[in-house]
Amino acid sequence: MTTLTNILHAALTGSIGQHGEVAHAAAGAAPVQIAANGPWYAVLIPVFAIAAFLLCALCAAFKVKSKLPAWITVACLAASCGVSASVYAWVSSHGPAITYVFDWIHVVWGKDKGQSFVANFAFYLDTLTCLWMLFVTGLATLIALYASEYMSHDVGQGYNRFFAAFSLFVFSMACLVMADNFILLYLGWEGVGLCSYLLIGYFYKKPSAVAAAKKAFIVNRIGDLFLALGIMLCFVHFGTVEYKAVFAGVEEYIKHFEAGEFNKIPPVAQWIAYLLMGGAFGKSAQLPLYVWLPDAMEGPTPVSALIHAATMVTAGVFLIARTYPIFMISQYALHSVAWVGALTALLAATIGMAQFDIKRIMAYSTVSQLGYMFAGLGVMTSVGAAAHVFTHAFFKAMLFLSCGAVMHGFAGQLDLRKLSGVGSMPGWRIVGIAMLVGCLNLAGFPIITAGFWSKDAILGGAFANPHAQSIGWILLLTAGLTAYYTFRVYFRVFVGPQHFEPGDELHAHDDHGHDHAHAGHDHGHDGGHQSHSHDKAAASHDFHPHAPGWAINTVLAILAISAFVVILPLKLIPGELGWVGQMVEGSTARAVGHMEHAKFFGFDAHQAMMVVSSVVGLAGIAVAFVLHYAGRTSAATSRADALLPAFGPLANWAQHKWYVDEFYDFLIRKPLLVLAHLFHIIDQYLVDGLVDAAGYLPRAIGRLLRPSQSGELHGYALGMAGGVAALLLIVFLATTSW
Amino acid sequence: MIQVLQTLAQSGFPDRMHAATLSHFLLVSALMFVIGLIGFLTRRNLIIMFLCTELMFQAAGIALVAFGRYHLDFSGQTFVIFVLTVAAAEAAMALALVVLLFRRRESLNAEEWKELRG
Amino acid sequence: MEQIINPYILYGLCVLGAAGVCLALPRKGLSPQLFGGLLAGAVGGLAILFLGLKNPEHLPNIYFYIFSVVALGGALRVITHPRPVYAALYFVLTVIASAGLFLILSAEFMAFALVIVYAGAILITYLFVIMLATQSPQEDEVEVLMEYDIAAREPFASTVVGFLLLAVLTTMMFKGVGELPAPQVKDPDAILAAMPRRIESTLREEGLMPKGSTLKVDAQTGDAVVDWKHRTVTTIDGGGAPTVVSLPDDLKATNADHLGFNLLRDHPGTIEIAGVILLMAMLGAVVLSRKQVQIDEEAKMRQAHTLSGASFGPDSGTSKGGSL
Amino acid sequence: MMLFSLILAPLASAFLVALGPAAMARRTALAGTAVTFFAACAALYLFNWSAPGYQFEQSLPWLQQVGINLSVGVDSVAMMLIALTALLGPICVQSSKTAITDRVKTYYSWLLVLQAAMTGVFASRDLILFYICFEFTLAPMFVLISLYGSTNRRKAAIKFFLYTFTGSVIALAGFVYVAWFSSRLTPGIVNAADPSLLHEFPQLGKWTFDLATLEQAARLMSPAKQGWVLLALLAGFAVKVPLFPVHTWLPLAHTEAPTAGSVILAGVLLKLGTYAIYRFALPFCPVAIYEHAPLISVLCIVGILYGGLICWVQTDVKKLVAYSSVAHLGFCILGMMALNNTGISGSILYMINHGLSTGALFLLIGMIYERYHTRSMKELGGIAAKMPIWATFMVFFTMASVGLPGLNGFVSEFLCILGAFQASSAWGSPTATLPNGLPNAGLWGSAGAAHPGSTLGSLGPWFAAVAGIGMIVAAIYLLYMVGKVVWGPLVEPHGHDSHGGHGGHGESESHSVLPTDLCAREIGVLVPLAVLCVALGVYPKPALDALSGPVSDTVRVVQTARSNATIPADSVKEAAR
Repeated sequence: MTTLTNILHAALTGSIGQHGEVAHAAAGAAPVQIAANGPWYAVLIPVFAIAAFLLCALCAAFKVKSKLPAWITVACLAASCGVSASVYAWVSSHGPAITYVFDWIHVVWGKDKGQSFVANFAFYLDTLTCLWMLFVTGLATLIALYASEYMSHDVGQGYNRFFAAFSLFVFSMACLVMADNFILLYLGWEGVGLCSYLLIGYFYKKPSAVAAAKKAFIVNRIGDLFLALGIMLCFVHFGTVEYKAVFAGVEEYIKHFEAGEFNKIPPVAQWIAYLLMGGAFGKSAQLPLYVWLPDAMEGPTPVSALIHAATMVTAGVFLIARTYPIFMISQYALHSVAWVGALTALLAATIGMAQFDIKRIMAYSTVSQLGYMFAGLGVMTSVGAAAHVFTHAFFKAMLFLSCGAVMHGFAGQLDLRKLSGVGSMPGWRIVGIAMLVGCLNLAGFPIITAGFWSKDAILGGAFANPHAQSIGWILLLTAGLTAYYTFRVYFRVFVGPQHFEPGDELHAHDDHGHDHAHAGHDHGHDGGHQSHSHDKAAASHDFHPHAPGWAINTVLAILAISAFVVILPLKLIPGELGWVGQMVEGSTARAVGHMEHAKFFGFDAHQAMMVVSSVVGLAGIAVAFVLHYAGRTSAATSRADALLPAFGPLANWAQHKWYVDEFYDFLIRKPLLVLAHLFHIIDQYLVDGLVDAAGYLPRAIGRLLRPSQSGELHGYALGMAGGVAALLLIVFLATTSW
Repeated sequence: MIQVLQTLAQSGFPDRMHAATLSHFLLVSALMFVIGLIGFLTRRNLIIMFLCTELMFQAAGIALVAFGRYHLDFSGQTFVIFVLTVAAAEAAMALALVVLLFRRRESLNAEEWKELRG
Repeated sequence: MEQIINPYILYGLCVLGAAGVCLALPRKGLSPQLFGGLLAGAVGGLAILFLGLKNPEHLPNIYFYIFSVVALGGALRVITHPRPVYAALYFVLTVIASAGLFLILSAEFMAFALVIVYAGAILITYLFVIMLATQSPQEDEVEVLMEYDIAAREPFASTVVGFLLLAVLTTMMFKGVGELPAPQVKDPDAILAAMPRRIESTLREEGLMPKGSTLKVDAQTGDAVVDWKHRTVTTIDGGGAPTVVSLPDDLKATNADHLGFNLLRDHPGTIEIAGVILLMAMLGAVVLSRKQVQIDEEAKMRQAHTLSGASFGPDSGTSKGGSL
Repeated sequence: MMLFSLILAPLASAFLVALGPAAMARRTALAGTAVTFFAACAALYLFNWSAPGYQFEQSLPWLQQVGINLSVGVDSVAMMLIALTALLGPICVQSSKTAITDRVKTYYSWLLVLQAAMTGVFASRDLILFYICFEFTLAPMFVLISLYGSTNRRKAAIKFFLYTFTGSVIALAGFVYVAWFSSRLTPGIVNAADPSLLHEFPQLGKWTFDLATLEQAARLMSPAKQGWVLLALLAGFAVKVPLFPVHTWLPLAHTEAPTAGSVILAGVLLKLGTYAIYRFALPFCPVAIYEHAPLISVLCIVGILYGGLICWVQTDVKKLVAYSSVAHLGFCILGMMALNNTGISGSILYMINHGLSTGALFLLIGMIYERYHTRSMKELGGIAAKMPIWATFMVFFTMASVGLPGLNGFVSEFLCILGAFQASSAWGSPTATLPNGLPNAGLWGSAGAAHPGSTLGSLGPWFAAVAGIGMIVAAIYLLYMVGKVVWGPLVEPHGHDSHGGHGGHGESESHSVLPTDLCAREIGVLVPLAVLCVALGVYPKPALDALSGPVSDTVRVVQTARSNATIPADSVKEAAR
């Protein structure tokens, strides 16, 4: 028991209370103290990002018509990445620390605990922070490089805007991850939401992009509300929003948690986790708030890769990992997280199986994999979840970038029925290889892929947890489905007979270009060729795939290599999941408490899973091979088509995303809209009507009294005489004592 | 004639006048006033309406003089002079207006003018 | 002191009088004007009678009855006579009767001023205006009564209001009169002291004051020093020796004296204002009568209609609202 | 003299404008507002931000028989609002350069008079002076709307005037009642209530309208009396804010007012209501406020959701932003009703922030209106393609209005909601147990727990949660607007194309004057607001620190009065639970 408490001390890194009171240290272990002064240069991480933003904004202001903003961004983000590495070096040698920057929100009304609301610009640096910052800045640099070529057709138009928002995103993400309090986290949280909004709506002339951006922001706001309420509850209960102090407060409850005595933990404290969870579900696209992420693919592909696959969507995972102690002291919170994650994983996988748009398939796979991560957190294997975040970031980014390269080259074509054999076309070799690597990772190809190891950790954790067996089965099923739909894409698009039909974006920009020929030419399409004529007929005849250039290829190559390289830190360094494991164990995300390890049919769950999940993954790939590769002669058809009727309406429903969007529309948006119209009518005719009626009242009285002003002399005289008589009578009666 | 006038003038001045005697005059005054008022209210001819106002002035004058007699104070009579003045002024103005109005509508009917109707 | 007249009798009389006056007002067609007039007169008489019966020892002068009957009868006729000219003449009658009442009240100056100013000046102006503002009849037709002169307007409401006012007024009056403070009897001749030259000239005319002597006057006020108890004044002869002289009996302050002093000594500001009012009225009358009248379309049409009716059809412009 | 000069400078400029030639009117007005602005800057510099209490106090005798003086003085709350007023002055003048070309002298004089009156409201320390200034804002606004507004301007102006005037007359009744109550105090009454208060009343038993004295006196009123006074004050100020059922004048007035009028209306005039509630309702009737805070908060929340949803179905951009003010000010009052430091600080900051961001939105809409002569979202769309600078500002200020962290709106909105969240006696008192030793009942269970972050109050998490939905609704309607107007395919009104030769004469005229995108003058008008939005969002600490003194005083007043009052004590309620 005391040992666990000691570990907790190390994990919580919060032994020193906010006001200098030394928390009682458990015997035998010196508590890990949080250094008050972290490395000053941690500030540079967001500063470089915001500097990139400001410079890009300046470029926009001066209407720079070159690739300058891209190089600024790449340079600044690379610098951020370098700083992240050195911060990591500092943290690994000095332990967790807080770097204070400046005071932000201070409302102080007393000296005691809870009598001040303090949220500073200060950074909480521990290994979890470093893990996230390393891959965020690293991937951001690479993707910025990729985007410098990918967005080149917009140079001088939206190019500046793109990179400004891109840099702002990295800044926000840095605030989110490095925050030392919930409020700064909230700033980053909403900041990434804003950038996501701006970047999804990058092609703002497309109504669908605008709608998707709006949807993303609003759905995220729903989650944000829960997060905000969670923060408030946290403040009310702990009297602070700073992690250090909050974790110090949680520490007491951890003991009850370890003893399983949840009834000794105040319900208010337990509720915090549920509210924070809502925020995480929104940002990380989990049930029931996942609907925005597939639509978010309207944005440029680098955005999808960075924001909607690798980094921003893992913010929810980060939040839960960061506040893991708060989740642990809540009796059902982690169970809820696990269930929501598992169900999301399954649901998204089923939808992904039935889609034809390869980017959308990737989007649903992202939702599904995020579900995995949540399930991992929920079954108390935060290490597995973090590792999956880490590996997923690389291979999913790579998958998106590969899809983006295809889209870029084939004029926005994403339909897997209209593309085939891309990987064997000249100039597309690297894309094909990168895609294969990504697919192998995503499908969990045994042993040689990093994705296999991280997914395996989650599966093993689920089966090892005695309360999460059913979650384990769901996840296992999902793993098979994932392997199938991943390779469905690969087998149909990248191998097999060569065939392509260009996308509709050439036409699209024709449609746009009627009255704004110059603007429309460069805007509103993704990957269209400027060199091509506007003539529709000519477009389809003369179309040549536009093979990716050096920047895209370089990035894909780096990512493909790193997707394998990340196995090294996972497996070469001792401990569960090696380096990532160390990073997580040394931070607040460490899972504590002892539970009995459940067995998987008598075997150790982790070891058994290595075999079982390998088999499942390979089986998925095999099915995909049989259905979508073997004997396929054209792009549009495959053996799978013959199987479809066997599933009855299910396939159709899955293709229509189980009608969830329609359901939400019918259940929430429509009633709200009706309500809004109703309110508008009420406001006009009832609320304002009453006011007008009040205004009408004097007028009505006046109209009533109007005949008395007949304008006739006699009338007035009569009134006057009568009035005098009445007045005299009154005076007489009043003054006479009877 | 002289006799009659002397009899009239010798109605006790400067002796006191009894309140009961005073009330006779006041009753006449009130009656005359009310008759004037009713005339003002019922007649439509502008000139007669003005005559009725003069009747009311007259009634007021009687009351003033009667009270002055009762109190042996001449301010009552002085006020009648002022009433007379006002009546004269009013007559001048009012009649000028009546002529003006008559020229405009060819009628003395007070009901012809209803411009103040609300 | 009790009520001078029983209020119930008073109210009863008021109701009856109202009915009378109401009936007496002119109406279209057959109207019991005469009956109404008689009833009203009877009620007025009854009222005065009751007043007299209640206090038989304080009856007014007999002429009071004559004048008040004439005045009220004239007043009633003013408001009931359909012809403006007659109404004006009846008003003259009322004025003259009022002047008689003034005489009874020892206001000789005001009585004659009333006759001169009212009956003599104002009423003549009225008559002029009536003449101006009435179409004179053609030679071959009877005089036209205007529609608005024939019928009274809302006689009932007006009489009710009027007599309600009367009831209240008289109730209050008779109640209040009884509570009036008893008047202070002053020597009416006291103001003579302020007229030393008049005393002096009277004494000289009577020969009571030798030549060379002067009347003793108060140094500050300039009033004569009069001993009203004995009606004596002191004269000072050339040598400075005082002589007490009694005033002659016929040296009395007249009504005009009193009035003049009251007016000019007690109300000097008011009389100035009255003058200004008269001036203004004069100016106003001049301005108004010089004004060019814009005859509106309606009136023009009506005039044209009237003129044409007068020349082409004897009936159309005549009495029963043909011109309306 | 500082404050008088801030009031008199615009007034004097108004006379100069009125007397000078029409051609010079705008420049004179600009100079006048600029002078005022620099004077306000000087005042900001001279103001001692760390000291609580009133500064720059000055009093000139006026009607001393009834205790009315021309006394002025500001604390940090008023100082900030005066600074906001002074800032918006030149901005409004500059933004009207091309919009107002007719009867310029009248326009600018009234604008300046309005500024003087608004400054007077914030500066006055005398109830009657306050009331006069408060009412005197109506006349200029009436003129601005009824002469320079759009089609339905007369109705809007009359409604605006009568509605707010009716309310404030009732508020005057409340004021006079308080003064009357104060004039009837005797040493005996004061002694019976609180002997320590005796020295607060130097002139006991005399009429006075001095705010400091009346604040002390009003607290001696019984809760029932305070309730009536509160009702009277709210009748005046809730209309001005405007709170939910009495808000209908606002959309109309905003829609019809000229751009500068809308900016002033949203930026400062609405704040008169919230400021007055803070300045008068809270100190005058603390117990009543405490008792009725839930009711008022419910109205706020209804306003937030109802106003927000109505925004969503508007087609007129300006009306949308106008209704959004109803929702936003709901947050502001909600925070104030929390009656704790976070809530009230947030509320006051909200006044400033709303003035900046919504004022800027109205400016932006005005700029579009000048170019297209329409505000209908059906006729406008995708303006970003044509006017990128405008679109950038639009998105920026929309985000400030949505309450994006890092911009000003967030700090205040979050503090308001947090204040409401904390302020519940159901959390239990900050001390862990009750005097009788019973464990303190938590909200959701029986486990004893202390909640150090909670404060005594009558709202609570449900209020915050429901109000928080307003944050979502705000995102819905504002993004809906941005999505329609800024993004999407380009839509322009008929007859409006790049040639500009044909079409209405008004359009061709505007084409000759205004470039396609914003001109330097328009950018210059927007940039200060944007800079302040960022500054207040990133570094609100100076403002919050400055507010802490006055706000703490107010909170102390309310909480002390609550604990002294004989309303059922919270502890009794809880013990009974």
